[in-house]
Amino acid sequence: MAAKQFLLNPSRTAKQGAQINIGKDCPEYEAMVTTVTMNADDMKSLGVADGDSVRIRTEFGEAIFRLEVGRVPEGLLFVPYGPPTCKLMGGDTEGTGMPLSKGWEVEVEPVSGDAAAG
Amino acid sequence: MLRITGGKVYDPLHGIDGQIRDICIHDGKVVDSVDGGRTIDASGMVVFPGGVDVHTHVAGGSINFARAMTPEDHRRTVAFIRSQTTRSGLGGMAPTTFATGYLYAGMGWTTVNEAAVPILSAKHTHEELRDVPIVDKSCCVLMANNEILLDLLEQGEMERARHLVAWQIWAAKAYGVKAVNPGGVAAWKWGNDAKQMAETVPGYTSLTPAKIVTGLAQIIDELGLPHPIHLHCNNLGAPGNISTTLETMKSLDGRRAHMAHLQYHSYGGDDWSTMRSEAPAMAEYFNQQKNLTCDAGAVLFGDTVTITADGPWQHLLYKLTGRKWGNLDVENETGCGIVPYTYRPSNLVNAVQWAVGLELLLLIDDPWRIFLTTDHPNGACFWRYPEIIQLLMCRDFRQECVTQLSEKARERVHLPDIDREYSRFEIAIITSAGPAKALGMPNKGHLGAGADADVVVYDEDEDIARMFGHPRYVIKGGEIVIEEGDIRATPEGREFLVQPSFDREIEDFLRPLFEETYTMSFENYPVEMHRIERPEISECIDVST
Amino acid sequence: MSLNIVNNATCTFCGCVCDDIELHADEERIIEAKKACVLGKAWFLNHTAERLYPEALIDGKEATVDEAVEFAAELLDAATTPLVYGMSNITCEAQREAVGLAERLGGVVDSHTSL
Amino acid sequence: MSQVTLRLKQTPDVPLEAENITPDVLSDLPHDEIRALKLQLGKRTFRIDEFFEVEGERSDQVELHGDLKRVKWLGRGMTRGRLVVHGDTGMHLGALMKGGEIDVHGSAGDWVGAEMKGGLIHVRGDAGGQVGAAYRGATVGMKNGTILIDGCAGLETGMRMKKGTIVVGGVVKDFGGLQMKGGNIVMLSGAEIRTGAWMVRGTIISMLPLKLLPTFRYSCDYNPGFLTLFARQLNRLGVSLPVSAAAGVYQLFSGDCSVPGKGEILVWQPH
Amino acid sequence: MVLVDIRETKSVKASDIFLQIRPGKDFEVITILRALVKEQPVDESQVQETGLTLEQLQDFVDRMKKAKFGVFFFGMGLSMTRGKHMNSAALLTLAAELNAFTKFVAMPMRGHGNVTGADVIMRWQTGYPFAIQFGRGYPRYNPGEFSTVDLLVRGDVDAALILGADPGATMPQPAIDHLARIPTICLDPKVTHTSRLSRVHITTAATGISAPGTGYRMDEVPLPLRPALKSPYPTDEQVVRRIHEAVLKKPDWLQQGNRMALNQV
Repeated sequence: MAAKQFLLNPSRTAKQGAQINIGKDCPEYEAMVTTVTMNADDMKSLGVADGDSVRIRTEFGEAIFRLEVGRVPEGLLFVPYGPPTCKLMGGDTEGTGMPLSKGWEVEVEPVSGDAAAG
Repeated sequence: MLRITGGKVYDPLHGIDGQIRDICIHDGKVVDSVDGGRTIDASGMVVFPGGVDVHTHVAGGSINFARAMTPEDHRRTVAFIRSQTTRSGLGGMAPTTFATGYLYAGMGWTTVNEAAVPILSAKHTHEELRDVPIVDKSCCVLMANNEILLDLLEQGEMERARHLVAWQIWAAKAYGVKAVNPGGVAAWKWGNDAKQMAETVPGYTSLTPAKIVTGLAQIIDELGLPHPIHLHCNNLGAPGNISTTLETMKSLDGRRAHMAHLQYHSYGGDDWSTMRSEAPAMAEYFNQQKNLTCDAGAVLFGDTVTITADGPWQHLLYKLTGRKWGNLDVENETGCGIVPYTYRPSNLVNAVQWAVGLELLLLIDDPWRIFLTTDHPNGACFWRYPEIIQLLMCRDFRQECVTQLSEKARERVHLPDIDREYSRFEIAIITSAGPAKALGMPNKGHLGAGADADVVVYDEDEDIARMFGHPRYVIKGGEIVIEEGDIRATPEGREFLVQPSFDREIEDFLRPLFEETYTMSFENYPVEMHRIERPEISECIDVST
Repeated sequence: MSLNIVNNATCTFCGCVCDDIELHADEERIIEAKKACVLGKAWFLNHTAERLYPEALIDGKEATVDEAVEFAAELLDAATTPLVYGMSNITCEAQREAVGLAERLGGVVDSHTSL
Repeated sequence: MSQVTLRLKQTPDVPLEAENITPDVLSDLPHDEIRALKLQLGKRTFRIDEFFEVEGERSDQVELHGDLKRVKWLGRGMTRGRLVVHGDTGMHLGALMKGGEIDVHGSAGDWVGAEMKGGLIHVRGDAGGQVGAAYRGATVGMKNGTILIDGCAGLETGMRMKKGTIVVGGVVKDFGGLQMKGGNIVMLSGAEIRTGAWMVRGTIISMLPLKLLPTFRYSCDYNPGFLTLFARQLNRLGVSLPVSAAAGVYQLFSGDCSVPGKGEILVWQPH
Repeated sequence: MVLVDIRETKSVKASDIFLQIRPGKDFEVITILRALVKEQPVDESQVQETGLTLEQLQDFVDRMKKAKFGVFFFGMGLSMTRGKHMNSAALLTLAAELNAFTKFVAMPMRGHGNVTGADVIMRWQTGYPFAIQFGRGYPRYNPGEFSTVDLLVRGDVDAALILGADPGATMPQPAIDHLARIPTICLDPKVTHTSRLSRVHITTAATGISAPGTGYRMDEVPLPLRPALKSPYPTDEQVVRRIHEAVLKKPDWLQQGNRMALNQV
């Protein structure tokens, strides 16, 4: 299946904020930071469904995420910050001191169950 | 133990005018005699009591905002390199805390009064003051725009207002009370100002700036604070504002007051193009008002950053200069504005300001009632005081500087016609003995037995600015802190507080009002005692006579 | 067992720094954080006085604080440009110490302002 | 011809601050004093010869060889002479420079020619961000002089510049000419976005169409007279700017009206 | 209340007007607002690219000018997207310019509990708010040069002390990789991702829960902390002081003598 372009916006959520106090070494946290929210129409055109796994790739790295359908604008993805988003983030701040932490251009590609487990 | 021998001593409080005297020091105090210890041979040198700054802005939210706004100045200024005994720091328009202590002590100033502290962020001010090494400190709490207090003053509830003021002074761990643009800063929260003493403050039905001033002055006298109301008049910096200032002084009706940075309040003219010096008229009136003291708030040409709780004025200055502007509102209490600024001799307004500061210092005849300040950093940075001393002591130098001004500016000022030259004795008064007296600090500003052993020893030097800028020795609390231009010790300074008495029940009145309008818990509002570095609580006095 | 009640406690989880929290605590944990938001509750209820972690680790192995402090000082002093980073979730008193330390180390000090 | 040659022996672990490597400092020093000049590596100071092989003495013609990506402040504040670098350089190349010439056969880091007042800097590769810019808080960047970047330039090129010329051969990243107060920026391959943001005065010339902010207004098509003179100046530096009305015309946009400013952006439209 | 975001968040319910802008258009929107405040013309065709209409923006400007007292609250969506500090600068400038008409202020929403305290203290001790280098014995400042992500990604530091932060779980991977390469020391109430890549981890008491002291609210108001628990662990303050004391026992790297640097680099 072909990869599709999206804008990925890592962000903070209340749930994730609460969870980092409870602990980051647990399945709940792991689940939160690997769950990407996508518009239903985008899912359709990508040929994936709620709960499927996708590989998200930037020019800096890639990581596997689980999809969740949500009321977000077309073409935009949202995910709580966490170790997987670190892998996608570039380190060049271009002299500003601040890396680009939102609005990344990413490729999203569906992965089969085996790859997701790996 | 320490003995300073053979120096020409200037101790105005005891009438000592350059006579050769020995100064003996034991246990941080000046004493009549000591046995043993180090002797400093000060033969041919000049001995002064340590300088006292009655009005400066060195710690707290506003100067710290100014630091954030001026990285370009930090880069070009002198840097203090860390050593095994000193911290690093940066000088410049808004020096860092450590540098502030080193710079003040480095020119012989050993006591400073931070002039503007909102209670809400007083913890911040005290934490910063802790990081200002060597010098002793005190601070004035801002009060003339505190909405809870203004309501009481409007309602004429003077007794309750008195308890509130006392409570607030102690809550802020302050030494005195500062009134800034009474009513005007409160109005600025709605984009307004209060310029006429007799006009109702916007948002009130009968309260006027005059009522705020007199009410506060009366309360402060009743409480017996060692330092009177520290007053920054309305209409700061505006052409023609001398009328507001005189009106303010008249409204005080004989009550004690310290008029802060009088230079900024002594202008004539109708607008910027006609602005002129009214220093002679101001001095003439002031000379008759024995209830008043003032500080110069002198201006020197060059770069600085202006910071004041006078928010509306700062917005105007931002519009005039088109430069950076920062504004801070402090809930119901006050606010402040910050604008970097360059005073230029070619600028008519700046030229007038420069002249007015010096004219006031020269025309007010009693040096015990006018003190050397630049309202640091507003008129100039405090480390430029030696330049002002030179201007005051040397008429020829002053006249030479006047030639920098434009023809037009020279017509608006009176400096060219003034011949007075300050003596060293008078300099010792305006830099030390006078401000100590006005602050009500009996152990400061003199070299008599029992005084704090804050002593400066200067080499005699024809170059007056160099002489006063580079003391040979500075002794703070009996310890040699500066020797031959080097920092030898960095003791922690003390902080002076007052604890006026108040009825605890005032908290029952205040708490519900506070909880309704403030964003923090009432219990977390007052400054805890443990935040004060080496506190020293001064006695209140009886000022009824 | 009696509960320790702290009024007007301050929550430092986020930049709002609410200071009207009422905490109910036993010896080991905070049982209740009244007036705290969902984030504040998670903050107060999940930091305990229990000894859940080793006091120090050196290269992943348990160590004493004394050993860890000495070793940390050695590593930092040996560096040419050490970095002191974070600062945003510690007290002002700790921050002041940290700036002084960075100055003595000749290193860099930086906070979450930069990320 | 006498010259001082410095060859980097080893790449430093952390950035090396080399404000002493300028023609002004080297031109009066004998060989052994050059070798003893100080370099700052983090908190430690080293001698130049601990990091460089040194040849020659007493010359304001300086040549550097090696991968100098971690070497900062080369040519800082220089007033005369010539500094040639064979390799990449680190941050602050020629910052605060007043005169002389720097020629880099390689790329340069951020802050090339920041707050410079005169002289010429030529970077044959790419440059980082803030070329000819003002340092944090300062209201004025480059005050005069010329910067040529053959490759691309990073963010905020010419930020708050007041006078002087910057020519970029490759693409200029966001905020080229940010808060510009005067001078010229020539973009031979156009730019990304937000070019000329908040500019007050000054001229930006682009050879390719630009994506402009909505606060710039199209004024007219024309071939400004001053360009003939300016093109002749650039020609001497090896840069050619089309000025022939037969070949095309410049679209003039003015702004940034959010300030409001009187800056000009000229975009070349070939016929 | 006017809410500006790139998607509908829960705050929409609380707001009176929701302006949904396209991602990465913050700078454009604010710059247009600045122009409209001054009644300057803007290119209407380009306005649409922001996701808003000129009418919406004009209406917004009118409402702001008519307000008695306005506040902008802004967060990471502004400061960490394309434009970064310039987006924040744009909003601050807009707030300043609105004061020609009414009272307006802007306030950054700070994420971390005491990041403001760090800003404030570094300012009074060094003159600068963050990204400060002491290699020459006095403070120097340059975000982009001395800021953490840059230093780590370029490999410009050779040891790290991490206080109350978990960069191992938040920073770009190349920065995390460098932290793992160099000796890293980490103080935290918990064992974190960063602890695991550190050579030294020291467990400390939690700020305000079991460690007393002071914290600054994002509007720079200092507040006392009232811990409810007694931690078995030392506080960050105590540990940092002990490290400092241990370092002080070592020979000083700085040559004594020069007290002043007349020309800073």
